Amino acid sequence: MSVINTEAEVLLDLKDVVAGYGNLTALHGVSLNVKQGEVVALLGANGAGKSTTLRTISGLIKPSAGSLRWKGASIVGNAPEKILRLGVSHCPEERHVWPEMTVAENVELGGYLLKSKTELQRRKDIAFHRFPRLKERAGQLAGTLSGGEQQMLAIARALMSEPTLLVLDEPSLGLSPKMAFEVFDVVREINSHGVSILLVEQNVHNALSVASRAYVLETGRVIAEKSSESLLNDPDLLSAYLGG
Amino acid sequence: MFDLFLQFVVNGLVNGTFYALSALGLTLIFGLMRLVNFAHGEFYMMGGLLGWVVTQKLAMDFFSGLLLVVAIMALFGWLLDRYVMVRVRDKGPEPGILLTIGLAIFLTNTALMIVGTAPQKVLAPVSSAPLFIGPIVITQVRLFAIAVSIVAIVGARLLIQKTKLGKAMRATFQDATAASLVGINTASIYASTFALGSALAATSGMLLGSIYVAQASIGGLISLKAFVVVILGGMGNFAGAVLGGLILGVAEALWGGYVQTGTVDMVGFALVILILFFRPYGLFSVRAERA
Amino acid sequence: ADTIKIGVIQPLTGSVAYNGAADVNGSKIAVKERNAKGGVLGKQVELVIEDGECQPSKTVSAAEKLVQQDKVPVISGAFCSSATIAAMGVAQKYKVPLLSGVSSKSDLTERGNEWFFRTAETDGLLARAFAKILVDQLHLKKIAYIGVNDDWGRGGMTEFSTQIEGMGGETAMKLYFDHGTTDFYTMLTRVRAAKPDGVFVAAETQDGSILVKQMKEVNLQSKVFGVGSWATADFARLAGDASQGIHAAVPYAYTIDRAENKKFVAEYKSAYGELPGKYSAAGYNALNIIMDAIERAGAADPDKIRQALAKTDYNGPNGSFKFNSKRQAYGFDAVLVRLNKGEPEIVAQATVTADE
Amino acid sequence: MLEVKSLSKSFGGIHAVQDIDFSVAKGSIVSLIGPNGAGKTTCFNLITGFYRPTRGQVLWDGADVTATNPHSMARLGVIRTFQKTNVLRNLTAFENVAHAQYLKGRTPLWRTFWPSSETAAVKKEISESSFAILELMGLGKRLHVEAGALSCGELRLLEVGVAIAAKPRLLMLDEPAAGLNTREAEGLAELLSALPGKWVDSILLVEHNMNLIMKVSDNIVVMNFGKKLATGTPAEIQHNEQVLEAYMGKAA
Amino acid sequence: MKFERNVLVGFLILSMLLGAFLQNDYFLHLLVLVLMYTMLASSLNLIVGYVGEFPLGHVAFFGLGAYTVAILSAPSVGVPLTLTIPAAAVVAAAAGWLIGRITLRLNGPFFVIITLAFSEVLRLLAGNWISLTNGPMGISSIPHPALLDMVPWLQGKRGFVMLGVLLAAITFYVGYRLVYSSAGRAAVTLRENRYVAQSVGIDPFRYSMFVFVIAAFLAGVAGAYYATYISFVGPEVFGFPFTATMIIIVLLGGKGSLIGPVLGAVIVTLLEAYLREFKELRLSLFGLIVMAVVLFAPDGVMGYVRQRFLPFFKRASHA
Ligand SMILES: Nc1ncnc2c1ncn2[C@@H]1O[C@H](COP(=O)(O)OP(=O)(O)OP(=O)(O)O)[C@@H](O)[C@H]1O
Ligand SMILES: Nc1ncnc2c1ncn2[C@@H]1O[C@H](COP(=O)(O)OP(=O)(O)OP(=O)(O)O)[C@@H](O)[C@H]1O
Ligand SMILES: [Mg+2]
Ligand SMILES: [Mg+2]
Repeated sequence: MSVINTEAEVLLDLKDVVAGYGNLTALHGVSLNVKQGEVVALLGANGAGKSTTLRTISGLIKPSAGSLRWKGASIVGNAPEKILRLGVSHCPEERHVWPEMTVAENVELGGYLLKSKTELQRRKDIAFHRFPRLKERAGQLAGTLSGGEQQMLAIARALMSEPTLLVLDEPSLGLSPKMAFEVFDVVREINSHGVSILLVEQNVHNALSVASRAYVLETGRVIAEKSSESLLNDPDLLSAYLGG
Repeated sequence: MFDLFLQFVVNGLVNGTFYALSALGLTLIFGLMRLVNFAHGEFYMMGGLLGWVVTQKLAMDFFSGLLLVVAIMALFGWLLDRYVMVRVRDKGPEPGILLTIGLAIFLTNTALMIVGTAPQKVLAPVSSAPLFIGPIVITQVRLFAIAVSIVAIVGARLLIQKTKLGKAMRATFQDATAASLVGINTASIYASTFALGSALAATSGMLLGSIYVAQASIGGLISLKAFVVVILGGMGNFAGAVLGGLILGVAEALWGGYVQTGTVDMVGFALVILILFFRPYGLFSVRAERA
Repeated sequence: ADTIKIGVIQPLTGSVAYNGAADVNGSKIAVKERNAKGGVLGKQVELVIEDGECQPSKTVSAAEKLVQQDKVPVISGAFCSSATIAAMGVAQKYKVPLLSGVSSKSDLTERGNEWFFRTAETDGLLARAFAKILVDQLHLKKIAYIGVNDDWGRGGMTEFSTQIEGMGGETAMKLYFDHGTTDFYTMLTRVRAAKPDGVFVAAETQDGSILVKQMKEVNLQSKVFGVGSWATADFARLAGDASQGIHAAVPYAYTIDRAENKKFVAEYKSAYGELPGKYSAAGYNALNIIMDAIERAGAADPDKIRQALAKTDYNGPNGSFKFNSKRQAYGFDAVLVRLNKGEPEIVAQATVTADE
Repeated sequence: MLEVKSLSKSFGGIHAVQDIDFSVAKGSIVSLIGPNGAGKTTCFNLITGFYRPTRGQVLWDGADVTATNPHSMARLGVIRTFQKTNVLRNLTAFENVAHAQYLKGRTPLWRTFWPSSETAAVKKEISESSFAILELMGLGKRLHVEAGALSCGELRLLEVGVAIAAKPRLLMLDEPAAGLNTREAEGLAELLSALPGKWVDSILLVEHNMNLIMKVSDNIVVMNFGKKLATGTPAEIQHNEQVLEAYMGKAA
Repeated sequence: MKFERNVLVGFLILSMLLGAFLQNDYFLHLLVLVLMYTMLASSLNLIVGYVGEFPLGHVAFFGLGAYTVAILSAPSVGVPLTLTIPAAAVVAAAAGWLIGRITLRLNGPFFVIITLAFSEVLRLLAGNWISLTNGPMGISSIPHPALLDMVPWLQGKRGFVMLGVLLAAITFYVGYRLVYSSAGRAAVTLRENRYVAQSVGIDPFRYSMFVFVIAAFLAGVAGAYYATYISFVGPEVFGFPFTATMIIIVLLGGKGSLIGPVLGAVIVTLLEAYLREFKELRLSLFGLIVMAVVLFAPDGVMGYVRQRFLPFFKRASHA
């Protein structure tokens, strides 16, 4: 677990972000930040707005108010592509693999913005090394993979862009306990190389085992921001919102 | 007797190639993009009429004329997608169907108003004098058109299967959210596919306009046949579309040759029914859906 | 009212719009001429043109609108026989005369509808006038027939083949194609294999021009003759060299040598920049006949117009028109033309007669 | 109640399920666990007739029901949920549950056009049990929200509600707790334990949440690479070295 | 549900009153068209809106209905109107069953095109089977229905309006009962999600088939009405223009609601009549208007209304 480093540069900074779907407002002013090299967890009950927050960050949803800054510069209204180029990679909820493409094609497209073929190959090798199961199934159509296999594929794909900030939405969803641990190992490993991570995870203990800080979200508002230790020592908060 | 058969088959193959060519744009827009584009025939029609304008009115030669027409139609398709089609994206298939029906009606009748109802001729690039190959008769211009068709079809297939752009297209149409998350500019992918589809439709309209005629009200007929070809091939599969076109062409030729000419159009539709009966997803198609 | 309204229903959209538009163009010339000379009954004539799309239901809508909304006392139209039949019902119900210069299906005038008049030649009449000339002059024994698969194409083929067979001609085959067909190779391959002396074709400009072009492409040597709008500049332009030497039996050609025609052709050309075809003439004649009838009727009253129509004796670009008791026109000329360097040269001329 | 015998399925060269045997007794909760891609979902698809087995048998109350089509299985009382969320997206949560009670409200086709073909009593019953089920699933407040607008976790619960509404005898749940947080998963565990005998006869469960599995299962079948690795009570499985090695990893 | 029923009944009453009191035959003609399109579009809407598939060949059943009437009521056969209309409906329904057996196994674009293929085959058959259909020449000897001649008040267009109201009422009744029956709910479940439907015990084929046959039946009625009114039937009754109009009506009005097709029929008929003023521009404008409606109300007019005035539609009682 990394120590909170107050001096580190703030990478991502959300202030009073309001966002939603059509007429429905899901976020009523969310403020949070992620600093260089940090792992931050975003916790909260079902429907609290965690995924919506992540979608707003990666540009899938445009906020209707509030500010969204990347290294100090506003990124409100930027297209997902532009945000990815800045170094934010989002592994979405529900996997979103391309069903009628092979596993290999799915992985390759994760490195869509790469120009160099050798670099693409290198990253592909790393991905297949991390997830040997995917290597076995390289030629299989992604739509026919099992649920967990698809989840691995989605994570592998998000890692292909080697981002500065990795945004993970429930990465362990549908993974076996063993596989989930392996994924968290991967998270730790890339974090050790200086990649910051913003993580949504239902299993609080897993989440807090990698995160240094956590925000707790309730119905579209941040109701707490704490270091992992103090949160683990706050059984009231844990049981009230997260079921520790 | 055998010579006759051979000639029928060759006629069918030539015609089939033309079917495949005129369905190419639709293979992109309908087959891959999954937009039921009723205005496909109208794009074809625009290609033919523009071809007439550039070769006859502006007296350009066929090839520079073709380049100009392709550029115009690509721009047209691009703008159409960026400002119109984009508004019904993600709203299910029906708004797209209605929109393209409206568009087809608009284009046909506007063309009718502007250039009139008369059939027009696109200046052919090569001669249409008969050419005898053994017992078979064919014309130079047809051979030329076949060559162009093959280039266009193979080119389109390579583009979709092998290039990064092609992969980005497939990714976008299968899951646009995921595509935008890996950095694909989905809006521009949609627009370029639409532009490419329109340009291909127009190319076939101009090329075939030089062999047949170009006319404002030709669209509906072209659309019908093109839908048949795309479906026979199995949606978005270029090899399939080519085979679909060839099968259609040869079946029509043989039916017309040995059975009855008045009902050749029925052959295509009967074939659709028959093939889909045995292969519900067309001749070539992959299914990746699971419960 | 200070104008006299006349309704026109033609297909202005869809696949036969080309021909419908030609009819309307001809109609407009007739009205323009007349209005320049002071109009009818001292009033200017106003055309109310509706699109019937060659569809029965749309044609009925158009006819209903013309009669009920525009209160026209007489209608010219429609084009396709099926649409005309539908409009005939409306005409009869409201007792408004309907005059068609185009619909050729023989039995239209056999239905006892006293509000319906026809100035078009029927296929039977045309066949009777020319079959003999064709057989004798072109020395045709064995003939292959190709026709568009609609009432007009089928009618023309049946009438001509019966007449020609009656004169000892032999029918090699009868082939139909659908309107809008672009590829005739299969058909022509069959025809070529049968080695006929002549090929009869019933087709309109678009299909016909592609067909004769492809005849040349497949090196078909037989003589070609037929019915359809072939004596037109458009046809020659579209078919190019392939039109050379083709014969066509038509009710009208712009080369007809009559004073009335020269005037018509000149006016048409100056108005539209092109030469009139058979449908332009049909529209022109229909409107002139209607306007004459109104003048003679002395009032824009449907029933009076009907009575006046029956007594028509009109001299048009292609001869004079009278109606028989079934309100079928006769007395006008039809011509057999041969296309030479794109010009329809008149080979023979015959007067269309009608049996009572 | 349910018994499968040497059930097998291969896709091309992939042997997704090989010679699986197990049974579910009335009143019990049986869990199917195993690493990702072990073949659990495929087993579900085989039992409910979405796939046809390459080999093997499915017995229901002793009768052979191998490769019976899905809706007929549902009529026999075998109702399943899906791993990839499947709901009626454009309908509200309430309508979802109400529509799922199709079998209860069903009238013969020929009576469709008969006035009063549906009695008010049946309608009321459906409506009442819909409320009850949504309340049970903790979705009481989200009654009239379109399913498409629910969050992921809520959808999982709704799906379970939909399955319960269809009056199963055997309820087959494919990862119902995926996307639920620890507390919600605990709630679900309690709910599931309470179901047999009341809303359903038995449950066949696929899940990766070990707490839940251990809490509710009477019996556990462990799969690995399509084969059966072990079977036993939660306590036995918890101490099975092979299972720990293949499935739990470091968690042990 | 109640709201829908009231609107439909209101529409019928209004049509009847208009039929009784309107003097202008052109307006009566438009009313007849509205009624015919209402029936046709309502039947298509059952498939599009409640099975969720998109048949491009629904016109097949309309055409079969029209031809049945044409053939049966020819003077040489002389079957009266009271029998020809039911016969048309039954023929269409039987064809629906046959065609459904083949087409309903497919879905999505494949279903769209295979249904189109069927209607085109029928169109070409009608154009070539001379001995039965008189080929492209069509059948023009459909007599004015004797039934409408019996009561003097019903003579002329008024009789057709009343006949139309009656047939539309039947259409509405059948549609309404279907939609709010367990079969209708099963179809909706199927439309929304095939997997869920199957796993709660719904036989997909059975219900899509049921709705398909009913829709064919109603389209046959519309075709019969058309044939009796226009008194001419040719292969064009299987043609694409009808299909296009039908689709425009359903989608413009708003699919998946019983009111949508009625609204669409009224709008499209009036629009077509009104646009006659614009001569050459007519269809270009029509195309533009269709496009504009899609852009501003992608779910059709009813979809728009539903969105704007949601409170009217208490959806809770849907079960
Ligand atoms: N596509 C959508 N359309 C409309 N509303 C939505 C949509 N997706 C989510 N919502 C609503 O937005 C709110 C926040 O949802 P969100 O998905 O962000 O929750 P979450 O915290 O990620 O929950 P979960 O843990 O269940 O995934 C919820 O009330 C949900 O109903
Ligand atoms: N249609 C198919 N074609 C090819 N392979 C398939 C197909 N369906 C499933 N498989 C393969 O079969 C194996 C078993 O899949 P299944 O979905 O049953 O796994 P699972 O046990 O449910 O895994 P998870 O826990 O990840 O959901 C997987 O490796 C999968 O890739
Ligand atoms: Mg979420
Ligand atoms: Mg699974």
